[in-house]
Amino acid sequence: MKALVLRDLRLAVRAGGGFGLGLAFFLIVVVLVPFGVGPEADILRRIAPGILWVAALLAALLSLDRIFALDFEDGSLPLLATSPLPLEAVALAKAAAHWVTTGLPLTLVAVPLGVLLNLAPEAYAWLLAALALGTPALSLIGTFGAALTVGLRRGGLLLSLLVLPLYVPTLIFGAEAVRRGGEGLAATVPMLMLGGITAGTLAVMPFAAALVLRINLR
Amino acid sequence: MKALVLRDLRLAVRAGGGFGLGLAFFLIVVVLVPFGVGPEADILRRIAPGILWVAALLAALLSLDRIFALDFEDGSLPLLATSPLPLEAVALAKAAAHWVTTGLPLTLVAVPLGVLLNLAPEAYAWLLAALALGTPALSLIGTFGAALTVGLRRGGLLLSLLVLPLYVPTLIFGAEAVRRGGEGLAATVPMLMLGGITAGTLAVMPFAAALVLRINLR
Amino acid sequence: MLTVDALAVARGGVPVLQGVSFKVPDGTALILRGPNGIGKTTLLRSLAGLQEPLSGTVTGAGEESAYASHADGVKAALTVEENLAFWAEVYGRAVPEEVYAAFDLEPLRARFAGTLSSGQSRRLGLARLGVIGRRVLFLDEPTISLDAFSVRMFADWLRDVHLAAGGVAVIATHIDLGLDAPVLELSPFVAAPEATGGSDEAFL
Amino acid sequence: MLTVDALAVARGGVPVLQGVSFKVPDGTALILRGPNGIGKTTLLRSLAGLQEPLSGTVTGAGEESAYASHADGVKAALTVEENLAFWAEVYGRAVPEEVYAAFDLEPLRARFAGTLSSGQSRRLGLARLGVIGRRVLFLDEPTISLDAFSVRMFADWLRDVHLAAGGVAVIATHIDLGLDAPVLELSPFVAAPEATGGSDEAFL
Amino acid sequence: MSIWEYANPKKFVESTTPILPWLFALAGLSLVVGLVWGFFFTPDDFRQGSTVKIIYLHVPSALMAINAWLMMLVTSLIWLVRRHHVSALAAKAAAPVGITMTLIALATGAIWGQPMWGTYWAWDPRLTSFLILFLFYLGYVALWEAISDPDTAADLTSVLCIVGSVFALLSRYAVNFWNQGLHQGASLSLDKEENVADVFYQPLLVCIAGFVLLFLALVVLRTRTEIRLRRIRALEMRARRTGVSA
Amino acid sequence: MMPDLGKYADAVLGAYAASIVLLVLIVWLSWRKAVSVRKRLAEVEGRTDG
Ligand code: HEM
Ligand SMILES: Nc1ncnc2c1ncn2[C@@H]1O[C@H](COP(=O)(O)OP(=O)(O)OP(=O)(O)O)[C@@H](O)[C@H]1O
Ligand SMILES: Nc1ncnc2c1ncn2[C@@H]1O[C@H](COP(=O)(O)OP(=O)(O)OP(=O)(O)O)[C@@H](O)[C@H]1O
Ligand SMILES: [Mg+2]
Ligand SMILES: [Mg+2]
Repeated sequence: MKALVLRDLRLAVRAGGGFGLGLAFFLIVVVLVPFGVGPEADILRRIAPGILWVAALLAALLSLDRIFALDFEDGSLPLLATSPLPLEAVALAKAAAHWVTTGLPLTLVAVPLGVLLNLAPEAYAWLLAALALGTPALSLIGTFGAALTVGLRRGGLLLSLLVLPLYVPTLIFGAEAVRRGGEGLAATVPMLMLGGITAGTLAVMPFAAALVLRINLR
Repeated sequence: MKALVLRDLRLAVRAGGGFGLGLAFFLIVVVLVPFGVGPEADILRRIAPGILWVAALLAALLSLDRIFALDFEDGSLPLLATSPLPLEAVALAKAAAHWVTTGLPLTLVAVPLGVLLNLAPEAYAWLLAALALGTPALSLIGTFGAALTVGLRRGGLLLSLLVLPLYVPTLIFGAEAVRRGGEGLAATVPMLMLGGITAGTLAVMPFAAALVLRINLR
Repeated sequence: MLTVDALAVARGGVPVLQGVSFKVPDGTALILRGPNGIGKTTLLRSLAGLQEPLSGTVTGAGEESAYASHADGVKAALTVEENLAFWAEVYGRAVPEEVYAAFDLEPLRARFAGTLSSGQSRRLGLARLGVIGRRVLFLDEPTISLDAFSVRMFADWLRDVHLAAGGVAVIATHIDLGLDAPVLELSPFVAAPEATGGSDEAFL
Repeated sequence: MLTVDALAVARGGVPVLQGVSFKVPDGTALILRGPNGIGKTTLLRSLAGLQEPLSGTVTGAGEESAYASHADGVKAALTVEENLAFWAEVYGRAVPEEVYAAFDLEPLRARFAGTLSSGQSRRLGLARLGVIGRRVLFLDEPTISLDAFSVRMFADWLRDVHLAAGGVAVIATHIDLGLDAPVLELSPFVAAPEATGGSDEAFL
Repeated sequence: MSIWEYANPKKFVESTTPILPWLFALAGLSLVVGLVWGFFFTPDDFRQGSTVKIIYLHVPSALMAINAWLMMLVTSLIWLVRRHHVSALAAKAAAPVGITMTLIALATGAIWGQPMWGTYWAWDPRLTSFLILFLFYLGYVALWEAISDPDTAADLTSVLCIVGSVFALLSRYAVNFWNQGLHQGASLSLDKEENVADVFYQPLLVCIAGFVLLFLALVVLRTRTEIRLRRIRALEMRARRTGVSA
Repeated sequence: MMPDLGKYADAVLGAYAASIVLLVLIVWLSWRKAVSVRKRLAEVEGRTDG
């Protein structure tokens, strides 16, 4: 499994900065919103937690289709499926590599982007905590979605369609935690819920993804 | 050229609803934003033009990487390049097919989504007009970006990074037109600029895309 | 020994082959022959466990088998060495130095796989088989794009290394590998039009 | 007549072949031979105008030529008929009914190309050549995945239809097509290590 | 001798070898002199207090961020038209330096904004267009990184640079239209009346000179590195070829 | 020696610190890469030409 995680990370780095690109997309979405919405600082502050979370979601989403697609196209996936590594481990490794290349850097870079959107000063700590806790769930759910759509042409768009509704709870609790934190209210409930979602997806999603992969490879 | 447009449209429809998916993504992004931002009607109304335009941009973006990638993978692209059709026409046909499957349905569906976001009643006409005028530019610029990144693994994310900054002027003028329209101000200047951008990209981008395609096929 | 008994396989919901039975003793290979579209790929995928057969049994494959398809899972952004090292690690082994010579990859070791010619890239795909150390190989047109010299090299490896060590191989191919192995012609096993099984059956 | 004079070609910035000269009179074919990685694909791409040669000239190709690579541009989501109709329209022609018989596609006409076996899909890729009506064909390993019968069928089409009508074909292949055509062995044309040209030259 | 001869990689490396240490020394000297002068020996501004000292970093870096892009535009054009490798490699070498300059301008500007405007960031047109410039730099570098064939990469990034420049200009106009800002107007115009006071002006000029020299030195150094990388690649290719054909 | 920066000391010092860190970073990165590439080239040249 370690071999697979390392290979995926290496491929991500080789193929033109896997780290950089998810980040860059996050940055761009956050920058584009003010262009659309207008430059007023108070409105921006008001919508900042939501926009940051939606942007993180979209950035995670955009790299999902590559989780299995590349291995499917060049024929690695059947080879992996007939290898001694169980498919559940393959799915978990893929999710881990996706999180390291997307979720983790997103979390780290969210703070400076918060400045661009005039995020309330009290909210920063919560933003960091909520993203760190929530992004693994995004990667895990996304891996399941990628497994569902592997082998379909135009998988990218279909994938978004399938995965985004699954992201709604994470989004709601994540943004709520940051908003409450920013307003000085207690944010423990949404944080607990976020943690619960991540733990639950960690326990279930690799199995679901492996199941679905087996069907798709048939 | 007509043959190519028709083939691409047919492929889009066959491969699991090309029309439906761009739309669905648009819908989902617009729905996600209230989940992130919170349900207050006045804030939503205030940010509605911007969010609608940003969502349209992202929906257009998401299907860009498929413009040339599929033809590249299965070897059609060199065959097209050595066919009697000039590559400029190929690029234009691709942009047209992309617009018909993405820009056009986005424009049509924007009105009901405006309702979801409490868009000001006066703004609807402007929203329609601005999207109709601006989305062709999105497809044309996107075709250039897709031509730049054809053949690159992980092209999708890199493509977004390259294309989104190019979308900034379209976004600004588009959202500004809708916002001014909604506030009852004159929106002719941004509309004129939008028209100018579309005309300019129509004149230049197919050539730039063909140039870049030739380099990539070398 | 690989034993296949009365196997029936389907593709796209339609039965393709039926009543396929054969035995491949340790240390020997079997060549599958048959015109395009008869079902060689379908049969090999069933043997490798990638799809369920309609009926019949396969014994002696399972955990010890490996499958190589038309596409060979070569990563363009990794070097030749890294590609092989990855598969070795997945199978919990080390890359034996001999494979580079056996598949004529010595001068290409440090090259990115994306810059190989089609035949070179296929040789890399085949070298994977020398790395993973599986006893039972299912090979689907392994020599596509290879020149005559490389075909002979591959046949030599198969005979002198893989089969000599007691391995088994089932190979679908249209050309003559120069391998002294029995040939199974698949034409007699084409599924009868009224053959049952397949997911469409319930609707017939 | 296709005339190639002192052609030198490079791949990835490195000269691969040099001094390639040959003539292919109307109505004849030329077979390119050479071990994997010698530069057959590179040469054909240069002839077809997909990449610039380093030096030398090609006359008689240009607008009248067509190129067929390893990958054959078959769209899985279109039927066999639709695939051919598309290419016919791009080249401003109609699909001649004979191609279906010539490439044994008659029973597959209404099938989605994605459900074809690898050999059937390759036949469809080759049938494109019968549809577009180009006089000069550059073919890169056209018979990959084809069974012996289909190879003969393709050779017959080439001889009796394409060449008989005064066409020209340059074919890179590792197998014997059974075509009565001169063979050009590329080994003598491998670029010398000190060959100049190629974008790397400025750095040496 | 024509200037184009310096576009030969070997010639370029040879002729810059003696110059490079001097460039770095001069750059270091003027930076130290300018910054020390500015930081220790200029008075506070009556309105901005000591924050005026930030100008010695902010303005030179902002200038260089824009000029670096302009330089890349010119070298890209030269590559496309005349195909001189040094030109393409110089553009590649300049981009990370340009990014650094952009980051410095953004960082110092943001830090300056807090005391002056009461916020780290405002969607002022000048700031905003700088952010867009930053995005263009990112895309440009990412494209270079993503393509393995060096000539293809040079071609594609050159086209991107040109198209990007057009859109950057357009964005500048759009952003102006979108929001009138808070930011300072031009202070270095030729019209002496409009300029900042001489006490600030003279060290500023030294700092600008220092940034220009440092930029040049870094670009030359990095271009030499890129040339060597290409040479390594070329030599390895040739070695491989002789190995194979022998 | 240190000039009195008044209430803006944090801002001014922060700006100088951030800029100097970034400048040193780019110089150091460029320098390190230049050295390592020069070494590699020397190696390769020794191997191929000699
Ligand atoms: C993140 C915030 C900021 C950014 C991105 C930024 C960017 C720029 C840019 C692009 C220039 C243009 C250089 C030129 O064209 O000559 C500039 C110049 C200048 N900036 Fe800023 N700036 C920022 C904040 C500030 C603040 C807060 C102040 C002070 C109140 C300030 C004062 C100046 C001055 C005095 C100039 C020189 C004007 C000139 O010479 O044209 N900037 N800045
Ligand atoms: N991007 C690249 N960089 C360096 N070398 C390359 C690159 N692409 C191809 N090559 C090399 O160029 C040579 C010619 O390749 P080409 O694909 O033309 O060979 P070929 O004769 O078609 O071989 P095959 O029979 O295997 O298809 C090969 O040795 C290959 O390794
Ligand atoms: N999805 C599908 N739906 C219906 N029929 C299919 C589908 N996929 C494959 N087939 C048919 O199943 C048959 C067996 O295909 P298979 O790929 O196993 O043949 P093959 O013997 O490997 O041929 P080749 O030598 O061309 O590779 C073919 O006739 C093919 O047309
Ligand atoms: Mg097959
Ligand atoms: Mg080839």
